[in-house]
Amino acid sequence: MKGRLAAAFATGVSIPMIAAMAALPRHGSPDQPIHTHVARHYIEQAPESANLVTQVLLDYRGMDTFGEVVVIFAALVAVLVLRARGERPLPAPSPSPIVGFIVRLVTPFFALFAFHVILTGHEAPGGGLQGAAILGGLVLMNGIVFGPERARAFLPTRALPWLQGAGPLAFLAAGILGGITTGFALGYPAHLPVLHEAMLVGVELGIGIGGAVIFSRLYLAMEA
Amino acid sequence: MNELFDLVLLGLLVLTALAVARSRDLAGAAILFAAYSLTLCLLWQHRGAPDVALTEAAVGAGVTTFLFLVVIARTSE
Amino acid sequence: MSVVAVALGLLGAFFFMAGTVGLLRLPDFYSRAHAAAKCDTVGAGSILLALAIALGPGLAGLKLLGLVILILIAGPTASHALARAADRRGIEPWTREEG
Amino acid sequence: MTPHWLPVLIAIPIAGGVLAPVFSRRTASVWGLGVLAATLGVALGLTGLLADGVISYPMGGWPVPFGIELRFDVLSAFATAVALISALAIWFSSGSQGRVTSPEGIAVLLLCAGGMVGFLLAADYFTLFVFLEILSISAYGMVAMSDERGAGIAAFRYLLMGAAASIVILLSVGLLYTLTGSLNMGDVRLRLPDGGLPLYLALGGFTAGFLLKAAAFPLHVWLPDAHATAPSAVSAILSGLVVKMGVIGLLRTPGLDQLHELLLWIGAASLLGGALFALVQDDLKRLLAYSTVSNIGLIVLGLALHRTGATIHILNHAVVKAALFLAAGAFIHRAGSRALEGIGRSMPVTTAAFAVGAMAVIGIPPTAGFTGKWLVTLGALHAGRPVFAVILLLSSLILALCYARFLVALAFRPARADIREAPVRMLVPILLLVALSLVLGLVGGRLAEFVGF
Repeated sequence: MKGRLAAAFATGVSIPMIAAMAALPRHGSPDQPIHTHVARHYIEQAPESANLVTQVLLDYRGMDTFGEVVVIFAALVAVLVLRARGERPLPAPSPSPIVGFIVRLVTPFFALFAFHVILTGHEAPGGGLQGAAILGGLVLMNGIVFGPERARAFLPTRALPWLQGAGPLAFLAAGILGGITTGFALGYPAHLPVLHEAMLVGVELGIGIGGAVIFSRLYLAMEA
Repeated sequence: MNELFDLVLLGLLVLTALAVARSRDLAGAAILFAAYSLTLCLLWQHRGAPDVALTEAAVGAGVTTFLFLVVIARTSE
Repeated sequence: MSVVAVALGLLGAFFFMAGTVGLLRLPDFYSRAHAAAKCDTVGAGSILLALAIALGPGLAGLKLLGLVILILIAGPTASHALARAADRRGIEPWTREEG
Repeated sequence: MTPHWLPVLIAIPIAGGVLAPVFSRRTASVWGLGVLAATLGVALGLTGLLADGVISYPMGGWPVPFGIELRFDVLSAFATAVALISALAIWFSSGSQGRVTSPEGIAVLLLCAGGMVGFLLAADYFTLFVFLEILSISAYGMVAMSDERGAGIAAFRYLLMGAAASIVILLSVGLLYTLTGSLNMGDVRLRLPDGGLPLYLALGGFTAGFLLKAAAFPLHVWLPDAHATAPSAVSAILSGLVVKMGVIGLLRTPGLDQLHELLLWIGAASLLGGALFALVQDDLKRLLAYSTVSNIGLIVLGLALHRTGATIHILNHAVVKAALFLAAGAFIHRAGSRALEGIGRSMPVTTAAFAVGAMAVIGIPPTAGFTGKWLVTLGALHAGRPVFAVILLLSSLILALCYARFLVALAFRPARADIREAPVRMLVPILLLVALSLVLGLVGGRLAEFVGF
């Protein structure tokens, strides 16, 4: 009964949705508003080497990206606040020597790749969040294979409350710096190319490291 | 040919989504969900959005699957 | 060059095919995992190798070679972990006498 | 120089929330209060400048349709209430050992406030959505902070419903972008097509999503559990502020006029349904939760009949319902359980404050609830729809009955000698809010002029 109801509801919702999608302008036709209005402006203004997506995300729509970084942070504090205390920790798994060896072997390469993704984000596909997920996945992988203690060893305990907020804090710093140099909060100074580059890299690094810490803490909050 | 590839991926997407919804086994559902994410990732890449594809692979198929599995292991002991 | 690439690609396709048939037809967990591992290592490996050869020397080809190495490491490790976990769970391998 | 305060207003509470886990348990509440006091100061200053017109700020200096615009208008002035009520909720819980005052608890509270401030200032549909997510995710965490039985389930149901609403809203934002090529609110309004299925789907999606977030009647099912099991200080924030964001989102929806009839009937159903459900509740906090559903109904009705009335009621109900939930929290704190009979005589000040708040919710003239109800009633008569005026009065009567029944149980049962008046840290926030509600009632006419839709 419940399943039928859900199926009927899903059908009832999806039919108008599909109908509306069919009524939308055909995907990719060049004279549609989606291609002629702000998007065209972004493409015409972009410098040659830049990754357009990251340009839009960090520059034109930097405020949104800031908000998204805060969303991830909010998810972490929401989990930390409700985690049950005093539960017995799971017994540490005894990894097979083969799996252990392979994980130890690939860990540095993984980390290198993650930082590559973070740092080249503004020129190629990639960026802070993707790198953060790879770095965080690396910590999780170590935790699952060797037990949560090993995962915790990756995180500096003292600096943790600062590092987990690295994403929003980097954005705030860039926002203030941009405000001073361009007169507008979250502006990027085009006339100071070195500072501009430094701000972009700083924000990406903040998102990457902060995000990785957040993913790892989400995992540790459940394990211990 | 290009359209056909899209259609096959879209069909696979629907199939994996249905499989996730119908799966009785939570761990199985998590794995199927990862398959769903990877299909979606291919679709993004093929539609010319490599940034989104990378995010989908790293977050959708990677970290969330890990977290799902940890939660399942933690709650079903 | 392209002959080698096509041959490798066909080889990969064959191993994928064989692996899939094995996954469907073999009797127990261990043998099915064994078949699936072939898809990963030999199948995907030789197809990637074929692509790298077809692309010729360059950054993209190098990246594909890196992927081949990664797959050769990760695939067998994953199969090993799966089989070990199944063994710990007490899943008995299939033998002819039982079946 | 002035417009620079707009990003600062959003940055203060969010930076405060991000940094809160750095503090210890003892200092976190002080940090939270300080951050919210600063927010309140900036918000009050900007509200004072509103007389000179709406303040606009282009983020990053990008001209309007290309970058993100922040705007401070009459609705954004609600940020003052957000800062004030959040601060009083922290003050109310300070010194308790609950999770609300743990560094993470303060962080969640501040992020929720920051999300609401950003939501109020966003003049861009995607930015609106992002800040809606910040405030929603913090709100789910806030419900789960309770040690009450069933709080986890209530929070999880709230999360599922809220996530469904968010997805629908995000889909609508996407549709609007496909149709207009723009995300800026003013720009979208200019470029909106005249009709067509995608447009109606987008409008319908916004409406359904925001009505779900606002807990209007058929979509209210998550609210009573969430608001009744949450810690009382959190309930004050949820009922006073967070559900209002749904209604404010509706006010930001383009082409809301096309939904006139729908809003009328959903508002009416919510008004009556909420009041009727409130009538059969034995638990004080559940009663208050259903009374929120009823008041949301009034606001939704007001969106169709009298926008000024609706906007004023958003503010007035926020102040009043926060006071009521805090008073309920004080009762429960002293009684040690949800059994409150006869507690009224032992806690006369709190009870008197509660009674004034109840009068305000019912809408008795000198109090704050009156102005909005009166304006919406007038609107119904003006529009030639007296049915809705009747429904409004009827629901007020039912609510009056609910609160009267409860106050009688509170005050006219044998007193409980073992119970003392609420502590000062609880009493002062309650009395401040009640006093504010009286002031808001007295200046109702000027408020209507200020809002002036």
